[in-house]
Amino acid sequence: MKQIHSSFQDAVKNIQDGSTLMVGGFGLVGIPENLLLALVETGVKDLTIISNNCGVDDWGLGLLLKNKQIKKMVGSYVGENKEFERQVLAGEIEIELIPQGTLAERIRAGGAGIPAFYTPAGVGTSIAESKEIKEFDGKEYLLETALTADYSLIRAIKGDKMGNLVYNKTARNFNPMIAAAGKITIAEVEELVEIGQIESDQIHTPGVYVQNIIVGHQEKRIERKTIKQI
Amino acid sequence: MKQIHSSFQDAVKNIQDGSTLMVGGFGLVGIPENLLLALVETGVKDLTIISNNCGVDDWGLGLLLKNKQIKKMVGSYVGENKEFERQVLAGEIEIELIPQGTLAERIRAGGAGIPAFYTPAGVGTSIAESKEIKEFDGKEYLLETALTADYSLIRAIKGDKMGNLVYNKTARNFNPMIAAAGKITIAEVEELVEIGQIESDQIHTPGVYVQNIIVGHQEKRIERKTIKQI
Amino acid sequence: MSDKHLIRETIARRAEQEIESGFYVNLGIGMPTLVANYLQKDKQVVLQSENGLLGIGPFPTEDELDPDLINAGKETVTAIQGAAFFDSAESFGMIRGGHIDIAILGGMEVSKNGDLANWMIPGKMIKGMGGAMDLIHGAKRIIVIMEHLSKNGKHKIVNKCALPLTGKGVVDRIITERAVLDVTDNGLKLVEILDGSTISEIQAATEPNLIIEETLLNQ
Amino acid sequence: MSDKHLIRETIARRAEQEIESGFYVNLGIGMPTLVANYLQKDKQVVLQSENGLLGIGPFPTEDELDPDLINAGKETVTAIQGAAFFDSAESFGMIRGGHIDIAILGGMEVSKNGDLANWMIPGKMIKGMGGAMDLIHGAKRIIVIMEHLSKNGKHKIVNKCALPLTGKGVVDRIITERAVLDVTDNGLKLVEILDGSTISEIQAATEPNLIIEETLLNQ
Repeated sequence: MKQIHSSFQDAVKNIQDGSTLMVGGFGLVGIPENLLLALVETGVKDLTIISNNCGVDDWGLGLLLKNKQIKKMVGSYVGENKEFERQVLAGEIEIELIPQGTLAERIRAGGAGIPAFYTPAGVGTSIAESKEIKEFDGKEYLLETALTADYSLIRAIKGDKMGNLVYNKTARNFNPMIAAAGKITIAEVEELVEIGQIESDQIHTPGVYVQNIIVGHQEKRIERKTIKQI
Repeated sequence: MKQIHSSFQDAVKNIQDGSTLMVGGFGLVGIPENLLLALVETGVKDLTIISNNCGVDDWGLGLLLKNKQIKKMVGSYVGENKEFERQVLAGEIEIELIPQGTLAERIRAGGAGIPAFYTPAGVGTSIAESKEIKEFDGKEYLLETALTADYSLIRAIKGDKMGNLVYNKTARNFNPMIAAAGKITIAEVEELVEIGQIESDQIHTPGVYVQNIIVGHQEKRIERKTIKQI
Repeated sequence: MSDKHLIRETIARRAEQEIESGFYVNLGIGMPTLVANYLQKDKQVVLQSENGLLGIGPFPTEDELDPDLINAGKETVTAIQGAAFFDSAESFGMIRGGHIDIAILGGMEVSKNGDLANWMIPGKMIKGMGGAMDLIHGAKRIIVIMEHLSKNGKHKIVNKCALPLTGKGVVDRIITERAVLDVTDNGLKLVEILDGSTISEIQAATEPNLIIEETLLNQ
Repeated sequence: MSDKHLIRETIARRAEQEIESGFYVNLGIGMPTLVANYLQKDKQVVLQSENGLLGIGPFPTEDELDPDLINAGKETVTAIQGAAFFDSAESFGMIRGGHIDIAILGGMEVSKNGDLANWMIPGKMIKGMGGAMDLIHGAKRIIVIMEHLSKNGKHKIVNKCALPLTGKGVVDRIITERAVLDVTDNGLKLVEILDGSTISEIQAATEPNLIIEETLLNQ
């Protein structure tokens, strides 16, 4: 029912220069590792990337950054990446920073057909500049609009052939909303199972949001390994 | 950690005349049957009820209706209930009808701290009267505001002592959003399990939204029994 | 074609042709639900129910009956292999967000510019609009199926709806027992005749002036 | 009290007293994370992490280490029994919707009316605000913990923030190594002295005029 790819190059080959891409993950957790590696290979450029973070210098979205494939980055925190800083200071990349909750809600709105909503985050700050402000019950809120993408790249621990997905622990993060907000959603899954093997009550992303699936082994690099001091 | 009641009368005893209540369920599926029966016993009145439907004449919210405890009903479809029609025509009850998707989203907004959002449902109809209209990308949308409640009454198939809940099949419906939108949420669960017995990745409603829990056996009356013609 | 059952079957069978393999489909309450009975076996179609189910299956046997599993018409149903359950906010996000390929709904009146009235009759008890107002703005394609004329022989396809609207300019196609009509920028277009009527008979049963598909003129 | 470690411990221990049994708590990145180390064992507290976890546990042993399980500071953690995972939209719904009892955050500057600046320094690289702007409007009570003076001995508790704001009028209480101060409608109120300073010493280290809690005047 869904297109099931066997090559990552194949899965991303339709992505054109200048496309807007949403990429799942928080830090390096829950990122579609192999889809990003394949994008580096294609060399597609002038991408607008919507993702909470921008990887680290040698992994995740950081690889696209190093390869100068990103024209604009939309996220909430990009502080883990020295190359990012260099490109911003050199004027080589545009950046739009959005409060994390607003980013999550704007992406959800994009997938859910809500063109705009009000939120308190950013009232009275530089984020509010040029935004419509409205009072509800005596408190001010900002109008924020929906975000959508040409392609959404996400990662799940398990998927079935109807595109139903399940995520693992905090690797869920932005992936479900991003799955719904992309015109074409490509899911990199750690395991692909037969239809019916994921319990219907336990599906995190219903298959209607997913157009393409591919199985990929994950490295799962750890950004800040912290171990209990005993 | 949560208040676990053993008596339904006890669970609803703080609900005062004139309160706003949200009640989970779609038709008779996923309704907190025993909490509603207890509410009938208390005789609390002048209630504003926010729920997709209003039960049937002899079950669910229909029992509160028959007992004239409802001052105002906010829902999307009330066509299953003859007593409802009688009370509307007699001017004994107020009614506010809301498109079902707008109702679901207004309740979600209430729980999620979004004071208002835009939606296309109702544009160009009587629903749009007195509502703010705004264009996004050349299409018109209505501004709809959040709904919250003094008490939320919901039903789940399973709960643990931290208030984490899991729903069964289409008995999920409005329950998760209603859980989050009530100041006090009372969950009627078919089974109460120890903490840790619900897998963390499979929780539908995190316990933070639930203040009170009670175990109840469900009758689960069927509104329209339809059987395969063989 | 006076037999009610035959009329409904004609309409449902024609509506089925609107559904392509791979489609996610929402069928409204009443006659639209019948369309599922005529779905060709070789089509892979997933039916959505706005109360929170993607993958409606057939009605249950007595053994399969589950009171917690109903469709939007509150009928007991089953779920197919690979079905997903979710809450009402997710369900209408799916609908409003354009993820459903087609919605097939009943109608009381449709106007030449695609306005739909199907939720209330003034003076009669208001039952509520349910999910119809969300569906007509959300699904990628909106098909209204209904009888061509009312019980009293009055026009249901009109210049301007007299009944309160469910939505403005939302209908893409109308299917009746007599004809298939498309809402176009230039007006209503007759694209198929189903029961062997003449064009002038269909025009007489339809208030707006019809544009006629060229292939029909040559017949 | 010049020792950096001791200062942080003093602040974290005092901040812990803000947390009541039964509370859902969000601890910001950096010093606020330390507060968890001092949580009294008899308190039932659930820690929320805005990347989608309710019920943060201790750091893992090597055996427990799971790359898919991190906190908002991207550190590997564990989850307690009864923890729940959810997506980022749900997580910030939980935060914005007022379901978190208290958020303890770090600060660069706090003004007398409760404005908070803690996300950027002009001229330095912008890293992003992460979830701070949502948290300060969502949690029921906002505590800022920070050193009373900057490294250069400058005021951090000021009449008006010089740095770009994270939010206006959002802070309920400030806890430093020297004092606890509440933001009130009448101005900043000194409610506790932590290090044995005199009131006038604390006033000197604080730009706004302080209202003094009566019990402190009588000491």
